[in-house]
Amino acid sequence: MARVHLWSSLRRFADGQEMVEVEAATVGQMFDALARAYPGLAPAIAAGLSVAVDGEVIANSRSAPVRPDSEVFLLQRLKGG
Amino acid sequence: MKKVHVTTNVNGDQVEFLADPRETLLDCLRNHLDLTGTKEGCGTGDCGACSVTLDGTLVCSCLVLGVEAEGKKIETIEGMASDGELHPLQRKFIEHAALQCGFCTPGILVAAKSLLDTNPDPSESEIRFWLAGNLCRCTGYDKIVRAVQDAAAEMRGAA
Amino acid sequence: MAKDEITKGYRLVGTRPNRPDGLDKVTGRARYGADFSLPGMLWAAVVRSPHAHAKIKRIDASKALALDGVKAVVTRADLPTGLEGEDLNLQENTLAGEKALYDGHAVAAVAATSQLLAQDAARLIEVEYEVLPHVTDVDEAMKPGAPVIREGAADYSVPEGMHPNVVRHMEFGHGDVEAGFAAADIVREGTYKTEATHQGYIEPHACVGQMGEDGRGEMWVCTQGHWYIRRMSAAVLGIEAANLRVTPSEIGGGFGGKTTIFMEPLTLALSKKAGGRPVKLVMSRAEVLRATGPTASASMDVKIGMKKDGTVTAGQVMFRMQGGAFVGMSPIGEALPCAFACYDIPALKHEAVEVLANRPKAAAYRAPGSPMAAFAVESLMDEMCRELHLDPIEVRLKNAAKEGTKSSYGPIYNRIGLVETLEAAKAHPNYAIRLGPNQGRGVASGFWFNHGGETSVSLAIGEDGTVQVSIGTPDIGGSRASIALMTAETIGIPYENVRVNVVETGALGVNEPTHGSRATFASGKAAVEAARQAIAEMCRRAAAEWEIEPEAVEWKDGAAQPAGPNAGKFPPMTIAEIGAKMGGTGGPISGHHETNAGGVGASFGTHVVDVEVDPETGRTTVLRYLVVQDAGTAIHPAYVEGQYQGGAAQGIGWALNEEYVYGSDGRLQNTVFLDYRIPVASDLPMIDTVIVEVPNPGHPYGVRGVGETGITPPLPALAAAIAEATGARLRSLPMSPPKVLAAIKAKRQA
Amino acid sequence: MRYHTPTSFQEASRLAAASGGLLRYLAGGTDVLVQMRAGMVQPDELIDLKHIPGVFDISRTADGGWRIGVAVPGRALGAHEALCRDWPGVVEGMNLVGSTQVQGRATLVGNLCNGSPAADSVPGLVAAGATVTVTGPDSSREMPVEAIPTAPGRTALKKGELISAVTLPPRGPRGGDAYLRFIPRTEMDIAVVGAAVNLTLDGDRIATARVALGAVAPTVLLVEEAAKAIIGSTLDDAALDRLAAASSAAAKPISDKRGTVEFRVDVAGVLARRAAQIAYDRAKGTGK
Repeated sequence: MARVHLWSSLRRFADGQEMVEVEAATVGQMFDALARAYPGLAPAIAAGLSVAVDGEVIANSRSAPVRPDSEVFLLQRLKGG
Repeated sequence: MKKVHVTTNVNGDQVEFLADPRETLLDCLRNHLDLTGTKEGCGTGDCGACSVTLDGTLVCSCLVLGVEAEGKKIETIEGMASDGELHPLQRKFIEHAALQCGFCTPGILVAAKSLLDTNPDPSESEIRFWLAGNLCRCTGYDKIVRAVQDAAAEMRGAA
Repeated sequence: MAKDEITKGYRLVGTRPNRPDGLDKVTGRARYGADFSLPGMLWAAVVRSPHAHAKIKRIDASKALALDGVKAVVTRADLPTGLEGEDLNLQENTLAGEKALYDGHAVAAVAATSQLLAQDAARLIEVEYEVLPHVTDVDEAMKPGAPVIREGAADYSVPEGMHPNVVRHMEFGHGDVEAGFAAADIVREGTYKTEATHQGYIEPHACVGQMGEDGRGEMWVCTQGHWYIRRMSAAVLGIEAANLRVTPSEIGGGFGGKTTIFMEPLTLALSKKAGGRPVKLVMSRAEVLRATGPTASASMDVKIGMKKDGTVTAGQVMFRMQGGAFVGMSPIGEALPCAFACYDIPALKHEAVEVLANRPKAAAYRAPGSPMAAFAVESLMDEMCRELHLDPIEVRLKNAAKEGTKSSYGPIYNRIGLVETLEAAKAHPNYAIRLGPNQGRGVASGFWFNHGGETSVSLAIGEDGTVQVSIGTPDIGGSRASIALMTAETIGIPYENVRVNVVETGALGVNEPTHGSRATFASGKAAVEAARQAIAEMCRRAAAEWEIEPEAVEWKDGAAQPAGPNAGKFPPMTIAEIGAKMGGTGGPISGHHETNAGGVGASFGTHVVDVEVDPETGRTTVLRYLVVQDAGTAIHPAYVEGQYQGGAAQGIGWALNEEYVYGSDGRLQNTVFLDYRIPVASDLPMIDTVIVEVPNPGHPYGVRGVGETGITPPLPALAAAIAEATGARLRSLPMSPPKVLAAIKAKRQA
Repeated sequence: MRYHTPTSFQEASRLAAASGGLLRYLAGGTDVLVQMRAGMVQPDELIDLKHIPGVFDISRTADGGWRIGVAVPGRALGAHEALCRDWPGVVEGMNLVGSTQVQGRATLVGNLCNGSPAADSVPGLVAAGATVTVTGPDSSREMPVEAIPTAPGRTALKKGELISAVTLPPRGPRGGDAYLRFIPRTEMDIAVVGAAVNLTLDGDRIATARVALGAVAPTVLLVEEAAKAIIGSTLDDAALDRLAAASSAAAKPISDKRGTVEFRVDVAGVLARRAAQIAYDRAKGTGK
């Protein structure tokens, strides 16, 4: 199960947990699993999130792979100049 | 608004156009003569993108009315290369990567040529102050100054 | 796929050929946004609110429409309803609805047969306003009595009990911050403010739009990303994206400010109303400053704990940012992760709020959020270094993030080059120059994520063996040259035999804009993949000709060759030979690559600046400036240096003089370059650069983006240098002469 | 807008007197065109003065002063060696206006009639004791430069009146002038404070002096107290301190986007002191 780290202000939508585990093979599946397990997170996911999977920042790709032992950090959707 | 017939000389060619007296020389060059190499960055004389020479004097064409061009001699960026041969400044700007977006480049080239016409061996400081009215947001001016210095050196060598 | 062993063994990568668009740009032939014209074209002008916050009670265009030659007027009533989220924001910003939300907010637009006539007509459009109380300062906007700009605008993230103008909230961190502060020898806090600045591109926004009664349209526009223009314009107007074809012009600078729409859909709406005649709209400089997308202004609290040897034990920030009157526009989500990104710190806490204010809808500006965050954090770091008499580079080296460090925002870094930039800065001769009276030196580091993103590239072999590459990322700073270099390197042909074109939306799949320092990284990576695909096809054609297996053919030096003695003995078949025959060997040869590009390599830089401050007037002169930054690999070093120098110059402007000045009436006071003071040539010295190359393992040539990091360190570096020169620390930007002189006087009196 | 090209000042004056609408004169155009562009001014009549004979001339007056035409651009002033020798402060004030490009167009009279308290050429003219010839429909009169601006954007000129020339008095021996301004950048800004000093020497002592300050009041100030502070001195430190104090005391500025009251008051003293030193050195023949 991939470990997904939530930033503090998201934790109240996930029973206060800093880290939740989800079954997912892609970033998209991970978002879907998160929204199913914690419906309170759905608006945040819908608003657009970036993630870092095992150190690599992925701005907006749902297809990027997630491995069973991946460490994922949620980030606000990144914009560049 | 009655338009005024203007006859003038641009880059050696006799041209005519009808100008609303409120139109600037910049408007007339771009919209009536299709000489769009001269750019508008501000319309207030603060950025130099519209630099041309008027009877040999460097001016902002946004601060000259089209009707004032009657009987004058105007040089724009389009006239800088002659017979398919780039002016040394134009060549050096490419070689030194002295442009990024290139929008300020025509104005800077016209201004720099005007500098070298009057001062063939300007110091770095003289180049910077002469070009202070030509804003560039991309380069930090470093490569522009070097390109002008290099072009000046080449032109002195050739002279 | 370790690329650390990459050496400078390339044939073309790392050379400095002339850029392909150079000739057009030095002769005035290059066509920018305002340079397009079409037969039958009309000109447009926009009516803008003179009030910071006002209810729009009535718009009467009858006098304008009565003028001969005035063809159409549009107001919000002409746009579709029912939009949501960012689409609604975009529409609201294109034309105000019930309320004007900032000085300069568009209220109506008019098209006429000449530019002057359109401007005359705009002056005849009567708008009746009911002026409402306004607020423009971020801290004021959070105070209990502040006027509410949008009821109920806060999103899911905002905890109960905050002011209604607080619309987003974010918080994250790791470790035990209190324990970290307890373990420190000194704990210091400071509050820092930065004013909004503008990207300041010299080319004003310009667009020609044409749309028929059938809802099919075309646009010619200066933009960093024409697919964004297409999607956003289609959303605002309620039309289908595929019915809109957008062609990008050459672009006269963007720096983030041309990644979105401001007025572009108005050309289409006017065109449709004017019977399908094309409509041209060019912003004035005052419109650009009042009504495009400046950056956020920020108010920031920082707290850092440090041991006497310079080890940072804990850090904490609280950022307040306003990005205008629209939700989601401030870069809090970027600023927070950037704040401590340079350091390996055991305990960190980050918190931020976004606050609405009666200001224009902020857009991205070069490393959005990072310069402000760096100003706050790097300034306090510098203050603490000075207090402890520690060398600022040594302290940064002691705490520097490196490969394997858990970053401040969570993930573990792969190979990064911060340490290398610090070492190079320390070793540079500038760092050893002795300073005179009233002079000071400042050091700061900076970070940017970099970005990959949606990318589509197509490549085709010509009949003579030359190669055309179609990309979708507009070239702002020479990226066509670097992409041509990588393509030519990959195929093994001369640089001059590759032509890279930025093509319109009808010619490729969706591309994100040239933003996030991604053009050379992502379009370059995709071009290399497309080239490899074409190479594979060319090898197949050669194999068929030679009647051997395709696997027995390899590509070398621009030609198909038998792969080893067992493959048979054939002379190399060059790309020119393959191209000449391709019609008969299977048809055109091309390659293409579509991706959401991964493998992004983070960017770090370190700057060193020396200044002299006139103690009687507070004016700062930049004596010398050094930029050291990790490029990964510098494909075209001259344009890498150009990015470093340009970023530094913008940062110097932000630090010293640039700011949005609002009057008590909520109107922008400095709407021309005379008073919006970007650096001029005589303000700056030569800007020294050192390109550090720590190749990015995620790119075939090791590229990291280089566009953005350079704007970040100048803000704190200049504050540090001024502090050393004067003894006075400024915590508020810009450090304009009146502020510096006041700080010097206060220091003398203290 | 109607565009006129009169060939005499009398004709220009008659056109102006007869005009029923908003009128502007065009010489260099570097203010008028900007105001038109910004929509601040939409003139009904624009009178271009550059077709009047003599407007581009710089000539010696009979008494050894200078007469400068209304269309002489800054660059021509800067290129005039004899004028620069006599009145370097006046010329350097004009040459600080705008960019190289603006110098190709902008004029002394335009800078004066724009009525800005921050006009860079005006303090130098005031300190020099320059006068202007005002031509009306019926007659001409001579007025001191300091009498022309009456408030920001306003002048003492009546309907139908226009300035037809600027006159600088004879420099005379052992005199010097200087102008300094403060701007946040090195170029392209409007003065936050300006200070001009014109003085003559008797031996090493200052015999006469005029000190003018810009951008610290609604109009350019001629500060007699500041002049008194240095007259009779050899511009020693005490005199410079008195000058700075008098200049700061005379400054009655506002706070705006370009500077604060406190800053302008302080810097008025600083610049007056620095300008006086330059003028003094020039008068002694040791300056540049």
